[in-house]
Amino acid sequence: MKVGTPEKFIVKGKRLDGRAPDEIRPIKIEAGVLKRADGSARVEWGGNIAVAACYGPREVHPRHMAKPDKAVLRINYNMAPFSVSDRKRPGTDRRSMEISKVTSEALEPVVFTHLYPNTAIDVFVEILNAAAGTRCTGITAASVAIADAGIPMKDLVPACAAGKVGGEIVVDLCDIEDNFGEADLPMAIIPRTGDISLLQMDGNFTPSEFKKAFEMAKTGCEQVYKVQMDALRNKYGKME
Amino acid sequence: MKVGTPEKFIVKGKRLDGRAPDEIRPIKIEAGVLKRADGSARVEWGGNIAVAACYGPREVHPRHMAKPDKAVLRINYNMAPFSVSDRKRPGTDRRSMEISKVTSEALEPVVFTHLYPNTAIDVFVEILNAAAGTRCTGITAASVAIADAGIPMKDLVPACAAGKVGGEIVVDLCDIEDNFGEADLPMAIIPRTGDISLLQMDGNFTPSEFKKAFEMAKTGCEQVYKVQMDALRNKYGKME
Amino acid sequence: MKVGTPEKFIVKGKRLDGRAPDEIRPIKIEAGVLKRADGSARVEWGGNIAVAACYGPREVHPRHMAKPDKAVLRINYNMAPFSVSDRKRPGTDRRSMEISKVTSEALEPVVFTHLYPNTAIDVFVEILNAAAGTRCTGITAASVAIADAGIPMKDLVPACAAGKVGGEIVVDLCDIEDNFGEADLPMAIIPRTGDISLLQMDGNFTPSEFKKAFEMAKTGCEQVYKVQMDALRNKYGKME
Amino acid sequence: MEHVVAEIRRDHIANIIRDGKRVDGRGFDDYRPITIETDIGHKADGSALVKMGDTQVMAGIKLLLGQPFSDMPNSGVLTTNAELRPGASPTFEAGPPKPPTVEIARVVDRGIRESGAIDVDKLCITEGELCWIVFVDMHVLDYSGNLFDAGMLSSMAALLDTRLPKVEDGKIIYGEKTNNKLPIANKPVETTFAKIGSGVVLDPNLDEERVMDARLTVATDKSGDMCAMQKGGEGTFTPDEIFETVERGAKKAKELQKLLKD
Amino acid sequence: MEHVVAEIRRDHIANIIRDGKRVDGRGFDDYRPITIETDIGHKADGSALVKMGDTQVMAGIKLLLGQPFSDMPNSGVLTTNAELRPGASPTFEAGPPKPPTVEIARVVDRGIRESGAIDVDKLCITEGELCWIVFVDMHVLDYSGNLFDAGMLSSMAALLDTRLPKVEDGKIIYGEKTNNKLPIANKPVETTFAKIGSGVVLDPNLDEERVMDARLTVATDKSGDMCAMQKGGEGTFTPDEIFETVERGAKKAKELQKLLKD
Amino acid sequence: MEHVVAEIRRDHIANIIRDGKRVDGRGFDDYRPITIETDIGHKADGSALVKMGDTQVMAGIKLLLGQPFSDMPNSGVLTTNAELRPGASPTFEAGPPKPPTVEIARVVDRGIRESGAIDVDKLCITEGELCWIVFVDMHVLDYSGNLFDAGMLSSMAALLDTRLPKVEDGKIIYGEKTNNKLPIANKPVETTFAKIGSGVVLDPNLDEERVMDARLTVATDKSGDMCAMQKGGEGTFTPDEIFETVERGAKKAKELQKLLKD
Repeated sequence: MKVGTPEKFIVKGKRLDGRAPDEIRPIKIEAGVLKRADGSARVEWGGNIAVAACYGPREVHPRHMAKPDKAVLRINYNMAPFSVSDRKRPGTDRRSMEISKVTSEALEPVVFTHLYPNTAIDVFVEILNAAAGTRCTGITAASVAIADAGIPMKDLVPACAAGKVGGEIVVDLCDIEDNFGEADLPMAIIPRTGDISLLQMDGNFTPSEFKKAFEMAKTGCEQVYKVQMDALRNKYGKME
Repeated sequence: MKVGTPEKFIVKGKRLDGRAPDEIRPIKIEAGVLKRADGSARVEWGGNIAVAACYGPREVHPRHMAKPDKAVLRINYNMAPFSVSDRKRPGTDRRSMEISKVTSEALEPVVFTHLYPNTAIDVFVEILNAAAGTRCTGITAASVAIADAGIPMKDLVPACAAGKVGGEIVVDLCDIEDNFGEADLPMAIIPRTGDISLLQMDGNFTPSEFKKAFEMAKTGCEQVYKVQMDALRNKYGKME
Repeated sequence: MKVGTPEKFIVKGKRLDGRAPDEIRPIKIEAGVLKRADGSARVEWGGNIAVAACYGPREVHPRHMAKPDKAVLRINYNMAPFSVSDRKRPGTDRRSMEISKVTSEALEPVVFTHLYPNTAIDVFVEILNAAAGTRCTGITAASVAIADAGIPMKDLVPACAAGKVGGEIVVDLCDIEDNFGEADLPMAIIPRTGDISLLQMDGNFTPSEFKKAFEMAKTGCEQVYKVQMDALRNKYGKME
Repeated sequence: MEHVVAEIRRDHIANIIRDGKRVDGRGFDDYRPITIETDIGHKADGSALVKMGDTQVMAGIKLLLGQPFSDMPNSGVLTTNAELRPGASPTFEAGPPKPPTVEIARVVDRGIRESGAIDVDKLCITEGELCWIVFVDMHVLDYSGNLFDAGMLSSMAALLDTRLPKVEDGKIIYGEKTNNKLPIANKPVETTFAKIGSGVVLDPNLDEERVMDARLTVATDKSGDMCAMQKGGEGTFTPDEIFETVERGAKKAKELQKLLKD
Repeated sequence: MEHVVAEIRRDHIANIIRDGKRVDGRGFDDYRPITIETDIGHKADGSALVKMGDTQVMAGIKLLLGQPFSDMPNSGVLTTNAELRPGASPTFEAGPPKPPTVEIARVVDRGIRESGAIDVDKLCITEGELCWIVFVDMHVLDYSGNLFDAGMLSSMAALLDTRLPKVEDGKIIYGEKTNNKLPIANKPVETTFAKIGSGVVLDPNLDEERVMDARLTVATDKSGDMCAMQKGGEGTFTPDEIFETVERGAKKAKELQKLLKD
Repeated sequence: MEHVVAEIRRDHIANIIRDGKRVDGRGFDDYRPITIETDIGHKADGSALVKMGDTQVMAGIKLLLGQPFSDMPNSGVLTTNAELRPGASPTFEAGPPKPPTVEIARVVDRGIRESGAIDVDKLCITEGELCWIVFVDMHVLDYSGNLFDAGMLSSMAALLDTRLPKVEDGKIIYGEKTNNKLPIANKPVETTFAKIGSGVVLDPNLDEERVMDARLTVATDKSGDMCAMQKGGEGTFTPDEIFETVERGAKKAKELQKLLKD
């Protein structure tokens, strides 16, 4: 057992940070936070801070990565060196590569890439502070940044995790739950269709636990979706 | 003196693994062992296991490496991380670069590269287990893989080493002979002409020892050549 | 305080190596020391040894670095592994990158780059021995190598540092002064106009100390300029 | 032109699947023929070559001695790597692993780690000071689809094949193996499904993998619990598709586990 | 064509400056609006986000334990890095820092180091054995000119915001910060001027930076002494321009220092 | 067109050689003029600049303290590197060494190592704990052919020039050299021959190297034994050519060894 594992994760129905099992952490989203990017967003979510910058559609470098029938959607997820407990050495590591890949695949289904053949849509996600759930925070931010860039989308993509801690299924794990819990299930959904565009899992779930966690993550995504929409309304609402 | 050096390398005319001084280790060659490659071969030789995959003639990337008057023959020699005692970190090291270079130069004389200007013939040699003599095993495998890919060749290129252990000249050194012996002479020949296309040496040879080792390595090559031919006959013989 | 700091830097008007405060170290310059390069120079200056090789104007690789209205002037400053106390690992480090950049910027104003659009002028500076002042030695060498390559220049660019040691302003710091002194001000000038094309500083200067050091470095540059001109006269003078 | 051909090929494969069939004649829940060969070469501490149809993945295990992580002073260390060797496909290149390769290594790693396949506490030799470091290296030799399942299977087979090296004075004596096995406590396997149009099929071959909309990998342990999952590809799954696939995966996992001998 | 447009733009900006004005209406010695926000995120030991006009630089401080350098056995260690994140500009690329980025990090490093901003002797815990290693990481989020001054300001604000982590048995206890500050002994700031044609202006914005002939950065400490300087760009300065700029920089430095709270 | 010109040039050089002559008038077994200058700069522990015709290679020796390898606890460590500096030829590029450079370093390394040029047992200071690590760095400044022989000669001359640094408390005191030499026990040299058409000539110059069919390098020690060999190039040698070349190399080796002063 890992050093530092708490004896109990839930006491009197409350989690270590005081939340109910089905309660997500406070989340705040702002669109259009950067000048140079075509679109951008900043998400603060229970200690996580992510800034996403979107450029495109634009020329593809290197050229051979271009696709003749659609834009390539490229996500670059990066943790700032000071965003984690042990300083992270700058540069791409295996974890960032995987998260960049699954984030691209989570967003691809909603972006009308076919409108922009031979171009690139690049999204750069910077994690400025990490507190469990950075990939969901990053997807949530990237999604708003693409919308803010004016690129046509079928829907926004919110993301949220559920997991198992001390035998209980809870939503949106915090740092200590993530470190010492038994399972984690980050998900991204397309709210208008209910389809799943990101799903990863590690830990231990029985089939029925999985179903419960799945539903909880889905509900979490729906709550995040509202905050995403509000962020866009805050910026663009006055124009309507 | 290195820790672990045996007191004697040859006792009553037998080497540490029971062989006579002029006896090569058992060797087994199979052509066409991979589906995706244009040609391939697997060589098991006294504990060494090499798999070679040949692709080509094909487009050259990067373009500026193409030659207007012939194909470029490129060999990439690689040791699997688990093929050696100390795990080998993945990636090219200086030893692999040198072996890839001399392997290309050993095979170049027999391949009709002038038939395929502006193309590349790529051979990838994977060492899955190393037991002294991987470069000879790799050249032997690469040669069969190129033939298996249907690329016209003047001849096959067998390779074999000779060396000096405990003052005696022996052929095809095994692990312990390679580690603690006094000299090593890997060679590759073109059997139909008797020409030498690979020759490296390190250790200590008097001129007469060198001549003796040279002849022994040459005879070893000729034995390997027979097994190479048999491998191709096994695969293609039925068509004749 | 650093281990090894001398108690006094100047005793009876003499510095630790016997020089007066405004005296530069012995300097020797030879032009045309390499066969392959279009132009070259070797500078030995108080223990520093630099060899500069200039190629160009020539094709630019990679192509996209070319400029349609002028040549790109690229300097590559490199320290040999054996040129410093602790062996320097081969390869570019952050210090070399910065020095290469400021050296380019120091030389750019004097080279008629506009005569050679879409080409590159490459200068490679090798530091074979380092004894404080390698960037000034390198700029001084690069300047002569460009001239030796026959590339039209408005002027040569000499470089020289001044600094503060034990509270006194001195010119052309030696190793121990550089390691333990209080300030360093490397400069490069364009003698015919008196303009400053390189200026860096680190340490502590009051405004008046800075002015004094500035003038001393400038005078040092003028002395170096004479030796540069002599080197070119030695090689090309006979043709006049 | 290339993408037009790709679309035609996609439609063809999807149409066949819509009719309840597959390009190579298999059922939706059939694996291609699988063989597992262990003890390949003597330098690895354990090894296995898995053939799944035309796909070939070799896994090799190397055991090194090192220091436990400071937050787990009583545990050994597991490191999982994959390399798509450039000889395995006309499109692979030499060089450091790219995202798809990294993804395979990381998903296999999670399956092994989260199922407790290796009882890492038994790999500690001296608390906080000395432990075994287990290197699992997957070496893809021939790429014809579904590297996740072949990779996991070869890794587990190689771990089961592993014998600890001899140790003296805190150092490994190379060339002398003991008869001691690794403390294997679970047998996770991965089952990967491809969604192509209206159907979701197990063990996609190369043609199917090229045209699939989305991929779902489910790692199941010996008790039938899930220990890792990974959705891939640019398409989506409905929640029902996910629940059904997870169930189908758990069933096939039992078959795969039978192939893994202790 | 591109360079023709560039020349026209350059002439336009230079003409305005010749008339004693600037494209954005500022005076020659005016900074764009500056805000400093500290304590961004709890994982950094100190942090600050500086906005200078549209430029945004975040600096984060991480404190690690390590060994002093052998020639300074009684001192802690300072390491300064900068990264121009690819999201900060349409022209930046992911990858290791390029020369302009390295230059920013090195000039900020010299300003901090040479002014004695951190009393490194107080960072030594056990002579020759254990000391604090201070990592200053500048993270450029939005690039609209003058990264030198914004970078230095964010670094100093983050250093002033820093609280030492808790240490037990020579190891950092993550998540528990003390109230102990870093031993900050000086407050260097950088003032950067761009020479464009006949004029030398403070705090170049992006348009000015693109067309400037040369750049001069002056780092000034709290007593008004210079602690670092760096000329940049392909043009030159006359000696008089340098003396005047140094003087102007020293005056503006006082203003910037007021923005840095203890 | 380029390769047509190359072929014409090749034919021209081969024709001259067929007539028993060489493009620069040398005999088949003649070296270009060789000079060896030692003690270049004071930071290296030993150094030498070799000019062989227009080829210039500088070798520098640095001695560091480190730990012996575990299988050779009583021996020092030798590391040999080469760099073809981009200023040495219009075609070299900055960056990590490419295969031809690596080959030079490795063949020189084998020559030094296998001849026992350095008595590495005398480089051990404390068994299994502390020993000298000898770094031989070849720095190619001007490339005009035959780097093997020039590289080996500069390396040996630099090793012979080396004085051990002063050591106190297991640390090197930089700047203070002793008068103690390295324990040099042998003087290997390399002789390199180029096969061009029907002839095999010593010390190919740049033009010859460009058109040669194959290359044979023979490293010979002071007793006339071979200690390393390396065939290069895309052509072949007959066995007789090899035997003859080895014999010619051994003869020339004696001449080169005379140039190396103790």
